[in-house]
Amino acid sequence: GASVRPQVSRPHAAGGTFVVADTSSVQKLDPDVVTNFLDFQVLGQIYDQLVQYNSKLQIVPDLATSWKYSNANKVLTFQLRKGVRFDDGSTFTSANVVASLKRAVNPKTGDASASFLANVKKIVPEGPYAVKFLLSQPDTSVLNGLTSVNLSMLSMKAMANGTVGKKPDGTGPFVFAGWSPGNSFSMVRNTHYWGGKVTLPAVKIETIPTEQSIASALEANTVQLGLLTQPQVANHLPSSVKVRKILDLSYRALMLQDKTGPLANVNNRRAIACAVDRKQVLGDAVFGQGKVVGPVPLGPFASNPVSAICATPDLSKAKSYLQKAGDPGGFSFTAITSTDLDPSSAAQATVVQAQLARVGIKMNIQNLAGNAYIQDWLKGQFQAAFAYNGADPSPYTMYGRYFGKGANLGVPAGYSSASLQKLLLSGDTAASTANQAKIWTAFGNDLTSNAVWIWLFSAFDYYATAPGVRGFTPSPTNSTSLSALRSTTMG
Amino acid sequence: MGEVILRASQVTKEYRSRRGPLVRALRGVSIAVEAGRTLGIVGESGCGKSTLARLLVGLEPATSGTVELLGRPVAPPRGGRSPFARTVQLVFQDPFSSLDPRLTVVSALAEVLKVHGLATSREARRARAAALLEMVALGPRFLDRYPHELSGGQAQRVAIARALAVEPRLLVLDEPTSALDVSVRAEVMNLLVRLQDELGLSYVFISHDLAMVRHLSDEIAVMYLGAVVEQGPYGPVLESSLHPYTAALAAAVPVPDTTRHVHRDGRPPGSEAPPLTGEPPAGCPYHPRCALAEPVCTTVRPTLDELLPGHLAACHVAARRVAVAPGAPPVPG
Amino acid sequence: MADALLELRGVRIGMRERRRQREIVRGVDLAVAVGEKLGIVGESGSGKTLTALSVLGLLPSPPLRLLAGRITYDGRLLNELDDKALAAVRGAEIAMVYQDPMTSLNPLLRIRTQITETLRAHGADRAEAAERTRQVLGQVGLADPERVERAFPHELSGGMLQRVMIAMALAGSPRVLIADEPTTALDVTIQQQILELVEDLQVRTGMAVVWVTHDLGVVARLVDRVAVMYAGRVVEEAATADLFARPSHPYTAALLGSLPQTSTGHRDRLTQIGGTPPDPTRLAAGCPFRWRCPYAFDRCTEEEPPLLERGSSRAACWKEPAAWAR
Amino acid sequence: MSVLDTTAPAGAPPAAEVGEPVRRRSFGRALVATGRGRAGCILVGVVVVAAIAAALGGTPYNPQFQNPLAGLKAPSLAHPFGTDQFGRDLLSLVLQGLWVSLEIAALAVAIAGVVGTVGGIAAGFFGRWTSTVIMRVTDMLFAIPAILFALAIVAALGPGWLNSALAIGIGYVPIFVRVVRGPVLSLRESGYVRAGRVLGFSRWRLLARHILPNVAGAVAVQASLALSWSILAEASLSFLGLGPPPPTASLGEMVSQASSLAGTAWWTLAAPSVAIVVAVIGFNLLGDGLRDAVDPRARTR
Amino acid sequence: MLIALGRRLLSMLVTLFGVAVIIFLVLRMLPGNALTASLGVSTGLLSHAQLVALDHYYGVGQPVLSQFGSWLGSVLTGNLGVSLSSRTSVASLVGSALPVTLELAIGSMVIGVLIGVLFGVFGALRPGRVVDNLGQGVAVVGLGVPSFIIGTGLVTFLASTFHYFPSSQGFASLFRDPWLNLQQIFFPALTLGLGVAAALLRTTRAAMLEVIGLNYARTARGKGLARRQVVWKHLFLGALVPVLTMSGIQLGYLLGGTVVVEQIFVLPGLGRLLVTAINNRDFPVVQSVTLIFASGFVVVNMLTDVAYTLIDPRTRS
Ligand SMILES: Nc1ncnc2c1ncn2[C@@H]1O[C@H](COP(=O)(O)OP(=O)(O)OP(=O)(O)O)[C@@H](O)[C@H]1O
Ligand SMILES: Nc1ncnc2c1ncn2[C@@H]1O[C@H](COP(=O)(O)OP(=O)(O)OP(=O)(O)O)[C@@H](O)[C@H]1O
Ligand SMILES: [Mg+2]
Ligand SMILES: [Mg+2]
Repeated sequence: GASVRPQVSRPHAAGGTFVVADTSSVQKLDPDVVTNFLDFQVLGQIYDQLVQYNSKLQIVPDLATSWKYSNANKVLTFQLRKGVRFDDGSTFTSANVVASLKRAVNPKTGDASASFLANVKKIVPEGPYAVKFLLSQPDTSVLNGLTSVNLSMLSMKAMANGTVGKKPDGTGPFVFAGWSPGNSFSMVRNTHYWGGKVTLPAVKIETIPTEQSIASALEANTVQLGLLTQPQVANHLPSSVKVRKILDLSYRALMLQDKTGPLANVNNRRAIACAVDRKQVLGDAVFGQGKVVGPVPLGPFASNPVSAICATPDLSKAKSYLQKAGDPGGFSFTAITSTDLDPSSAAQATVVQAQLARVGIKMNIQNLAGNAYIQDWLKGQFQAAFAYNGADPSPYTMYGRYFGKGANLGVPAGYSSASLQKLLLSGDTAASTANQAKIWTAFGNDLTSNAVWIWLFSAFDYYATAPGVRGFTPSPTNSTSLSALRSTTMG
Repeated sequence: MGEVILRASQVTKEYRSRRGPLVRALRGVSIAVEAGRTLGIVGESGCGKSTLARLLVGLEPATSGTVELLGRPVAPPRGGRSPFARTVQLVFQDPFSSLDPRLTVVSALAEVLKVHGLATSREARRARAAALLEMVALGPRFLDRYPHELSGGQAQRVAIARALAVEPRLLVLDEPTSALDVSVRAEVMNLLVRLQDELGLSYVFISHDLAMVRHLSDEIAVMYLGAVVEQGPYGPVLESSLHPYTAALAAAVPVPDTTRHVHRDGRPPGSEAPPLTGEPPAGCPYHPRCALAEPVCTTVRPTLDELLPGHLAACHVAARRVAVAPGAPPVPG
Repeated sequence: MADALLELRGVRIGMRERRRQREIVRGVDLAVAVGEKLGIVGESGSGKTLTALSVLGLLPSPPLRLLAGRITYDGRLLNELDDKALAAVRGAEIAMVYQDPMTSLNPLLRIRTQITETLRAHGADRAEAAERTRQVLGQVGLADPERVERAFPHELSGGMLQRVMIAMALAGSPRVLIADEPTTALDVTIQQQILELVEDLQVRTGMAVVWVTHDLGVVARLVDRVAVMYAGRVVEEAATADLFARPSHPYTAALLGSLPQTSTGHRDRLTQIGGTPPDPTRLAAGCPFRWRCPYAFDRCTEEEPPLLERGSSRAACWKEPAAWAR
Repeated sequence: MSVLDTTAPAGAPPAAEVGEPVRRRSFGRALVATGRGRAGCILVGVVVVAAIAAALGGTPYNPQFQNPLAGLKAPSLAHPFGTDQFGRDLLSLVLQGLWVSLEIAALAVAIAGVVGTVGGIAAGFFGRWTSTVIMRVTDMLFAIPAILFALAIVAALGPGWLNSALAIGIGYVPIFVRVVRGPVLSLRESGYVRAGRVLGFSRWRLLARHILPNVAGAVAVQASLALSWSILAEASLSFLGLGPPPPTASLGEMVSQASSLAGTAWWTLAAPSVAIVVAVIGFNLLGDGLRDAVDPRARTR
Repeated sequence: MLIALGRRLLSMLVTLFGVAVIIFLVLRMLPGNALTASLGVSTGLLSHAQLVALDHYYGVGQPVLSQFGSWLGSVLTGNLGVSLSSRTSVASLVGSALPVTLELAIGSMVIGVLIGVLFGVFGALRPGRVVDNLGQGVAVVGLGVPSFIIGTGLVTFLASTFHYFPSSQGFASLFRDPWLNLQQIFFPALTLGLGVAAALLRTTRAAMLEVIGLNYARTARGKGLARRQVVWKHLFLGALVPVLTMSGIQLGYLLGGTVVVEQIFVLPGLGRLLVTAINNRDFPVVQSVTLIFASGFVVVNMLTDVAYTLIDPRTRS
């Protein structure tokens, strides 16, 4: 019914602003402290890091043009890009690298990714366009860490004036233009971007709280790009709206605490692992729009097994594990969910509950408000938790914090063992990629055969573009997912 | 003279509200009721009759002065139940509002009996309730009715029966017939006469219907602006009034008899009484409306004096005329 | 009767329920001539107010309505006038004083507003209306008309409001005044003053008066002719003096006897009528008074008596007064 | 011999006896006398019976039974309301959700009703001080939009039907206080309470036997209306993600879960929505009917 | 009159203080703190030193009483504090959200009052007739259908059928683009206004029916006044007090309702600010927004009180 369309002034007609809609809003401007996905995505367009992932999740140059390990992998040297200017006009040099990362590890900053630099002893400038990282032990995953927006390169002026959290000032394709907390965030193109001409003159991130409404906005053509997660919404858009999907850089798992109760018994955990039909969970929770995954869902090492004991559901095996555990009739436990944090967690729990019931395991569900969930989760005060955890191409980056030695998140992780710790360390320090792959496969086997957690699936994210939008392809990681914006055009 | 059941001496009552002026509802009222007799109280609307009634039964405390029941001072109950309930009872003007709409006749009566321990078993209470109804000329078939199923006269009789349940010595009747239809007033009046004869009750009968007051009372007190202005046996008070206000009141009553109707011209129009707020007018409170007012009336407040044997009045003019010509009607009319 | 100014013929008031009709007023005939004062008496609920209200089409509808009958005023059939024409009669030709002055005045508007709007509605200009308002307020004997004018109803006493109501009714110089128990709640002294006022005005202007009351004393004092209503009908109609001297209906007689009079002795038994009037909407055949009538006989249970000539008066009773006179 | 009988002619038929009770209309009949009352009774009756039946297991299917092959099936004879994404029968789920919603609403109203009635009576019957304090607190509670209260409480205590009920209940306390206090104030000065005082009844007797029963009607009316608001409030809370968790979800939770399916499977949204609307309107109409029925004016008419 | 007004103001302030205390206490009951709210599970990644530094930064762990004191003190001086999650001043957040909610509330009120009063009045004049039944229908929908269902339905319907969703292109202020602004406000205001209309309609109708039965209404007709005058000057004026009271109460619900409706219609108002702030444990924002809602409600109720005295002279003395 185009004929009945009321006359509404369309933003792209006037001013040429490209509107991106998301259910959440940009919450903070300081790239070091952001944790929100959208914050990563948006600030990733303003700030650059030393290195970044490409669409195959390989590490490629960003502000560093090349890097090299030396001294038995204990020194890492970066060559820096020349002629890069911050939005405030200052030039990017090695001093920025040193100061930015110093700021990141300062406790007062509260940088959520500071732990990625745990093995970095010192950063030494080597002239204006090179820096040397001195490591306390061989660490290959430091490169993965450096892709994080939390470890962005900041302007000296902004750091000195304390304006980092107030006015973003980076080297990326877009320049901060304005922010209305909770509502919108605007950027304009960076005319002297080092990576070439930026096509879109201005981009605005609008917060539209429900995906249904984003769909409506796409239909009304008042939004050019909608960031969606719900397949039931994304797959029901009119055909004029183009939807591209990409596997989310995170995974769903049922985390188990092994300290007390029936879940302390490994065979009970294995029974759960065999009773759960991940495919059905994926089907019912996100309408099959995703992929059943094991501990390493993506990246170069993603080949490792979904499960070492039951790749597909096997009820008789589950029953025999129960027999072995001495609980032939099953047992009961409680799982926490938070629909605040993961809307689909309720559905996951509902399916899993029904599946476990088939072997006599009774799972109670307790849905918690987001904050209460986080608190209980951090303290390990749960028997089982449906979790929505961030993934990373590097298994070490992903699991070091859970299963490493003295890991920050060891408490919520529950299970810990010396063999896991050893595998993690050797995976990180291993020199060759082939070696690494072998180690990470063993690591995955260890995790799944002990049924430490039950890994479920990774889901798709949807990037829906209005008619006339061309040249937009999403990238898989948070900081780069919108990087195609710089070469996007709209009709 | 019989035993004095109730005596109020120099009772005053003031109402203080948070906003609005002080209301002096009663200004030094003294009355006494003897056993087996009826004191009628008349006066125009707002002169304090109901206030007096509430004070007499201890619903409210007097601001000053005392009310004594059988020689014991009456005070409102604090929290618990009134110790005077068994001696004095009040019958209200509106019978329907004085009955709980949710209680049948028998439960309303039984509750009283139960509270005062007058009948211990259910059956005994029902039997006694039936007897009480019989006493007010209602059959036992009314036991299970709700108030809204009664006529006004029947409801008023139930209210009287409830008051009688505690076997009081004195009934204070606050306009018990004015809410009733003309045709049923007679029922209640006849009942009151009969009960008094049979049970030896004393009454304080409050009404602004002079005919009714006259019919039932032995003594009549006439109130004006919170004070008694004339008091005495019913005949003399109404027929040879000492106080001009009483005379005006008596004359204003239309008589249902065309042959007896007389136009009393020259009487001052019944302009309204001043409100009970603030200071009373100086001198006689009635002087602004009084056709006979003299200079002294505007300055000196007359006292209630026994001008003729047993007949009291608070009027300068009457006092003088009686002194000059005892026996002659002091007020023409 | 030929020169009746206002005439009600066969007025029936009630509600229509599904297919049945419930009548409360069951056929009332009344007439009042120029300069005449008609009294209507009767027990509470006998239909006096409804009859009075029906004249100006003010019945509480729903549920009540005029089911049948003709109401003629000055040759015009009031009950068939349209809204506009009726509005022209209301307040200007026929004015009404309502039963309860406290609630019949709008508590939110000043007295002045309420009187002037009546006059303005009937064509007076602002100045005229103000002038006339002051005048009538003075006429009804209010001591301080200026203050009353400015006052809100709650600031006035019942007696004053009653006079205001009367002033409001009189303001339009109506030819018929219908007053519905205007003095019931008032003190006798004020009642007397109002009676005198009405009498005085009536004599001066020749206005016809219909005075509804249940106080036989007021009737005796004021009106020329009386209609006694019982259970929705007129059961007796007579000149005032005749009614008091020779009541032609046992109900009238009982009413008279139930009042303590100067002739009644102190504490003597008063005549009781006993019981209460029946619900006019649920009557069996026969005379509705028969349950309370000491003289009832067979015929009374069979047939309701029509209004029969009984000497100078008319009464709805099968028996001649001679047969039961006291 | 009674005085009355002396004037009545012998043999007067008692049926027509004057003062024969105005036909006593039972409370129930008064309730269904008006169209609204009747509609309210029917709707509430259906809703409550269905909910209780569901609670006792009387649903067409086991509401929690998942059939992976029959997910998101449109309404059919076998599944009149269709199925949800897990292949569960929506009719059964809605009935179960109805029970959960009613449970929450009823508890909320019970909390509000009891606390509010006690507060209202205390404010109306006892001294000035008690009254002032209670009314002040009521004003304060009243000033904070109820839904905000609910939000805060649920956020604090976590979602769950008990907390939802508590949250909604607290929000409605002030309304009950107000509804009760007015009548108590006038009842305190009413003829029959005064009569009771003269008759020597204690304060507590007056309160318990004469005042409380007479405000019960007003409380019942309010309770019915509050039930309908509570169902709505619960639904709004759930819509904001603060309702009780699945699998035994309330209607509001079902709506909020299904709202993203509006385009795909409209019936998943329609079924619980219709149930909410029916329950809300039912209780609302019932409240109207009750209001008329407890009004003596309406009862004698 | 002035004294009475002063007294009312005073009691209003007392109420508001109490409201502030209640809000503060309720917020203290919330689990979690700004830290877990802003960093989520990543909180666990922080070192102890970082935790301590950030706790200090967010003001966690100060004594409750001093927190309350400093909050109230700064509120009174017009300083609403700093949002914990965005580190911007609460005053500026509120400053941009308040006009939106105000406009929405006023719009809903206008729609609600227009529909409610007109249908209420004319329905009561002829009960059971077409207008009345139509009004009752509106009332049933307004009362029975939750605003989120109406809202979601409206948005989905308009967008899928007409490709019309004016709110999604960013909020336009009334002064910058009045036409777009009106389009953006109209549908949410209609959604909320329907609920208000239902309540007002029923109140108006009941009050009108009550007044129509009163004696003074009969007097007005008996005077021969024109129908219009009887209806508005006498009947409606008499019914106005309960209608005003209900409007005051409805405003409370309406303010609560903005939370849901702003969410659906993408309006950057106080309601949405509040929901986000609650989720983020952003105490300064929650406190201030709730206090603003409560103040608005209390002030409006005071204004209705004052209106009573203007309408009804009996309440003046
Ligand atoms: N509780 C009260 N507070 C303030 N004033 C009161 C109170 N009770 C009575 N009054 C005032 O006291 C005066 C006397 O009232 P009361 O009811 O005793 O008069 P009354 O003679 O019984 O009148 P009526 O004949 O109308 O019943 C009136 O002016 C009344 O307004
Ligand atoms: N709005 C109404 N709806 C139904 N019945 C009514 C209505 N108004 C009056 N009635 C009934 O009509 C009957 C007659 O009423 P009406 O007011 O005419 O009596 P009345 O003779 O004026 O009595 P009173 O002396 O008490 O004023 C009464 O039984 C009353 O219950
Ligand atoms: Mg009195
Ligand atoms: Mg009448």
